[in-house]
Amino acid sequence: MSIWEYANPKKFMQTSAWALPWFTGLAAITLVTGLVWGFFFTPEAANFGTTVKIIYIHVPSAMMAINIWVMMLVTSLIWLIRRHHVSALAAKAAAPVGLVMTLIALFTGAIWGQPMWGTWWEWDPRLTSFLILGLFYLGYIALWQAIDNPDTAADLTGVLCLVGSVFALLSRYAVNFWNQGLHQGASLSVDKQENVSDVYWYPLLFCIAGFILLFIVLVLVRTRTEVRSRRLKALEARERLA
Amino acid sequence: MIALLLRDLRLAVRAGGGFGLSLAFFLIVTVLVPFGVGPEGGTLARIAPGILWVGALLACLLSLDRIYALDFEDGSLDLLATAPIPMEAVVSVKALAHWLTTGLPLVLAAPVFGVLLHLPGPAYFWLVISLAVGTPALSVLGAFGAALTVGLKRGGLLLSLLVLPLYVPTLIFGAELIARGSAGGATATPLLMLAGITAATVALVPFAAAAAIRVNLR
Amino acid sequence: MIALLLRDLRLAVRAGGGFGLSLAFFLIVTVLVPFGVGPEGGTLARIAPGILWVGALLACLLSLDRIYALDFEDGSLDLLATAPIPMEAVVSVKALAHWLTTGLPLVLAAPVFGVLLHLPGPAYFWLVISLAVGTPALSVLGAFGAALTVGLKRGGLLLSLLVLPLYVPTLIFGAELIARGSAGGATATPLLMLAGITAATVALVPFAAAAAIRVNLR
Amino acid sequence: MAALLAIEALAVARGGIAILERVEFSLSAGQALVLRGPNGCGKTTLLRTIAGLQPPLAGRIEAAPDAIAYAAHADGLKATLSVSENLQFWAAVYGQSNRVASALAEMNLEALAQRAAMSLSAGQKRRLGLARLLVTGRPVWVLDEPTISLDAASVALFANALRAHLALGGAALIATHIDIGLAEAVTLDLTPLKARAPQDGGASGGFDEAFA
Amino acid sequence: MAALLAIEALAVARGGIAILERVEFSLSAGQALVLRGPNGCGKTTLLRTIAGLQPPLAGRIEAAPDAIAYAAHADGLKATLSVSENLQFWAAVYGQSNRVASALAEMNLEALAQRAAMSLSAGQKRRLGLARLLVTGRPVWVLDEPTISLDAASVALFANALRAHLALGGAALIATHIDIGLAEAVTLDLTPLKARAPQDGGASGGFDEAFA
Amino acid sequence: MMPELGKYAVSVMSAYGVTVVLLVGIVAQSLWRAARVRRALEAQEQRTGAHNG
Ligand code: HEM
Ligand SMILES: Nc1ncnc2c1ncn2[C@@H]1O[C@H](COP(=O)(O)OP(=O)(O)OP(=O)(O)O)[C@@H](O)[C@H]1O
Ligand SMILES: Nc1ncnc2c1ncn2[C@@H]1O[C@H](COP(=O)(O)OP(=O)(O)OP(=O)(O)O)[C@@H](O)[C@H]1O
Ligand SMILES: [Mg+2]
Ligand SMILES: [Mg+2]
Repeated sequence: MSIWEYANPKKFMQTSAWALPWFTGLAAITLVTGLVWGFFFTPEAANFGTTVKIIYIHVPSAMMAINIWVMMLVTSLIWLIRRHHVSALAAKAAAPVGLVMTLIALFTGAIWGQPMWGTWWEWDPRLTSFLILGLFYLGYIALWQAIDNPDTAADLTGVLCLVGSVFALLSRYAVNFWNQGLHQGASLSVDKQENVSDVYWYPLLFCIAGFILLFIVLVLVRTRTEVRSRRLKALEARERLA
Repeated sequence: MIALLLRDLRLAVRAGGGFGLSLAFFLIVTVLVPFGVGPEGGTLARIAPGILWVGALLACLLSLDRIYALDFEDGSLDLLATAPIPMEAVVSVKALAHWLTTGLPLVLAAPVFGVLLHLPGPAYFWLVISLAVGTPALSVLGAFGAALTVGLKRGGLLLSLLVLPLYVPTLIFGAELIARGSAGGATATPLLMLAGITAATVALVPFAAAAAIRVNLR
Repeated sequence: MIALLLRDLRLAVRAGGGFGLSLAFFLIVTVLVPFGVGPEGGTLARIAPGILWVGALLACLLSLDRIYALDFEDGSLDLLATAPIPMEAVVSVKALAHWLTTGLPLVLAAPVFGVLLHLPGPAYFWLVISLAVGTPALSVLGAFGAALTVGLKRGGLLLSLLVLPLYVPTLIFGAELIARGSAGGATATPLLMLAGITAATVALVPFAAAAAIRVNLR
Repeated sequence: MAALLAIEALAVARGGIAILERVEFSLSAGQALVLRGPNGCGKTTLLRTIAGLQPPLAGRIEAAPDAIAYAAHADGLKATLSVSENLQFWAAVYGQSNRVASALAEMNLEALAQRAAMSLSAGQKRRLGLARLLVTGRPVWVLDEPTISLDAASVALFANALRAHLALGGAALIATHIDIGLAEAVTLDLTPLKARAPQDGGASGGFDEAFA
Repeated sequence: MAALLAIEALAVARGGIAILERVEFSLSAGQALVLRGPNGCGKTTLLRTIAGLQPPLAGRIEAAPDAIAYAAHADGLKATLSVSENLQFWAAVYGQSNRVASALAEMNLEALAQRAAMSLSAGQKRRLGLARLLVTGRPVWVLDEPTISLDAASVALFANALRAHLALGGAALIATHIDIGLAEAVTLDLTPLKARAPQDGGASGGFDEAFA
Repeated sequence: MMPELGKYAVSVMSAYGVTVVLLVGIVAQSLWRAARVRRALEAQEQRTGAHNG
């Protein structure tokens, strides 16, 4: 009995079928609580005005965009090292969700930038590195779609994810070096001094949890789809051969 | 390995201009930009380093799909994979051949194109330095992207999409090096970073590329 | 002929993104330029129209070799040449399909990319107009260049070289139209010239392209 | 009965060099002619010239306009389209969309109609290529090695389709190395028609003024 | 005498599906084994696996490192290089540059040595592809349909080269549909080795955990 | 009930609007594809008589 048992497609399908309703319910509750709380029951901020409400979607989506890539890196490594198919398929399933999160962070940031900085877009390091992250997502998804053989696609996208991660970090550094920028520092630090006040902080926590749970639900659903489509492919190929 | 390098260079020459065509493309980009942007010297001089780097990068990019495609189509890649040369060496040699036919001519010809864009005087030195140090990384990263897409029908545009984000750090440090150099600023950091990226990619990326090719040949 | 158009569009979609990939390339070019040129809004706004046009042109260029290459390789082009459709119609339909999968998405997406380059407000309207009027000429001229190089091994770079000079007038008038339009100047001349070039190429170039294909099939 | 296709004193060239000359034959309705000859003797070149893909060096090719359906080595299939989509496209081009179903049936492709062409075996691909002929509705079939990679059953299927085509007043010109199982076909050996050097009275390749 | 190549309980897969299983044989010096089977039965897949281009699904392949020379369908010739340049390249890769002249002679390519590979006929190209084997200096030849597009004389030439190779202590594994004129070769029919479905006890294609 | 958003109403509302559109889009796409693949797999299992999974 080890954790790797869940990498077995059959076991995974059973467990995820059981877990999915729970996660769905939990995700709906936290997300709705957080967003409603944030949108309706928070005051204006001195420096941001009512635009501060954007933070409840901007920050969680930005965090998820990064975290999903990290999750894809981990699952890709598991595939490359231990050859568990579900792991590779989970990475495949997560990528479009990550792309959507990146897009949400970009759009909400751009919409926020217009009143705050007077411009939709600024070549700020954090913004720029998000654009590059979006490109990595696009390339990763396009590579999956371009290759017919699923195992080949899993291997190649895994290698791309690995190399891409290194270069995403490198770009982050390069972009910092190239432009100083306007964007907020990390105010979610443990350092109480820099932290946002509690009025904004608690609903934000709910939103972050909601986005995480939403991501889990989506990845489970999509991974289940990928497992099924993989099985469908195998059955079709076997029928062709027979 | 030397045999492979010589063969690749000979093929590039016989195919009618490994050297010529990438230079011509570089030339055309540097010619088009003034048409698009307008002819004022001031603006052009301001953007010249960046445009020259972007042009070099695109010229490099467009020739990437030749790295393995022909060898894959006619079966040479299968035979090379079973030959007593490690795939890592094959990849490195092919990246080197690509650099010799694409990057090196660009490095040598860049000052001429700089004139077309009114590049200011002190920038020429740094233009050549930054291209010379940076373009090998472009070739190696391109060889990696080409390895990922070898055997895909019309992988060309996909290849661009995969490779371009990998080119970003090289591009930033390359253009920054020229900008700082010609403004008399401190050049140590961008130069070190550029050299570091090139050294690290040349040392490590061939392993990833070789793995990708082996997977694609399966 | 409608059957041919539908088939080409369907193939572009099935091949995994006739639309997506050219847009992605356009995006990448507009992203790279600030990396090369530097992040200041003023300079970027100044060069934005030109860069957007050059980017559209390159995105168009890179997808040209798909116009006939696949049909040539699998023998469809031979069969189309003996089918009861004149080759001129085949060329026109293929150019149209190329425009629908490459030019049209660029026209629609260009304003978004304009934001990235700090394009000034009034310029958006003229950006869309100039691309909408100008890109059909790019597709038709590209179809001509592709017809000249069909069947050549690795014609890609050669194709770029042949086609780019043909693109220069379109590029000049297109960028000029945006520049004048956003500066509030007289836009009649560049707009008329652009429309004239497009009308003339669409009407005449297919004959040259069809002749080139017939020669290449011999 | 008037000939559907008449070839007179034809000479064909490849790469600027004459390959075959003095080719003469005519095909009337119901006739099939099989071309034979060693590899490289010029069969493909001759068929492409007759199909109008390249100009003849000398001589005349007489056929009604739009009479010829040509099938080359390559089948012109699109890997990502399904079998029936591939066939429907060609049927639409030739304005014969109503024949698709019967062509699929005749070539035993019905079970595969929804499969993408890339997942077909070589023989199935070839069958689809031949089904294309049935939706052209043209009288003269010009076929370059139609039966390669077909198994015996499929060759018989093809021979039947060919016989039906001939019975309906069609004609066929076929280059092949393999027996196509059509006893009534006439055979023409191209070996003696090899082009002679110009100084021996052969046709010139178009650049022979320099050889005077 | 120790076997040059030993295959044990080998299963091979293509596109994630097992195609052949329970393949067992061994080759000692001087032996030639001919693989037969209908189109698509998995000959090419088996040979590529043995050559090390793809991993086996199950079972073992035992051979000395660097013992195998593989010749595929495609010859890997460069159209713009001449015949001798093509051959010299491969000889240099295998460190056997001194053998080029004798390989050219053995495959009757001496007259063509300066011609560009693109101007060769299909049969001549194939001869050049086989000459490549002679400059590898490796004991085990793994050949995929080596005699296609060769005429009778060239097949005999190839058979002689093969006999010489066996006499010098080499071995050969050959997939072919055509008779290669080597009476002493042993034949292995692959038809009974077709992989069964996993539920019937066949090898799994690598994604069968879900198929319980 | 609607909070007073003042001069930033357009920004805030469009930010939420874009987010909702994108999230609903990815959720709908996931569910749609899940249903399609499940149906295709069931049809295939019916045809080949393979079961489980
Ligand atoms: C397209 C533009 C933008 C992008 C891509 C972007 C991206 C990010 C990222 C990656 C984070 C970090 C989330 C984390 O802590 O992990 C973040 C946080 C944040 N952003 Fe943005 N941002 C953009 C525009 C803006 C604008 C215009 C504003 C407001 C003027 C803004 C305000 C904030 C704030 C207040 C945080 C929270 C900081 C913290 O507590 O860590 N962002 N954004
Ligand atoms: N591009 C070319 N330039 C010069 N000669 C060529 C070219 N293409 C083919 N040839 C030569 O023309 C001759 C005729 O070729 P063709 O394809 O017509 O032969 P074929 O009879 O169809 O042969 P096969 O039986 O192999 O199909 C061959 O000897 C070939 O070498
Ligand atoms: N990429 C692929 N994905 C799935 N199946 C494939 C793929 N490539 C080949 N196959 C199938 O694998 C089987 C074995 O192919 P293989 O090439 O090994 O056959 P072969 O015995 O060499 O045939 P031939 O005699 O025609 O050379 C074929 O039935 C083929 O349809
Ligand atoms: Mg032929
Ligand atoms: Mg085979």
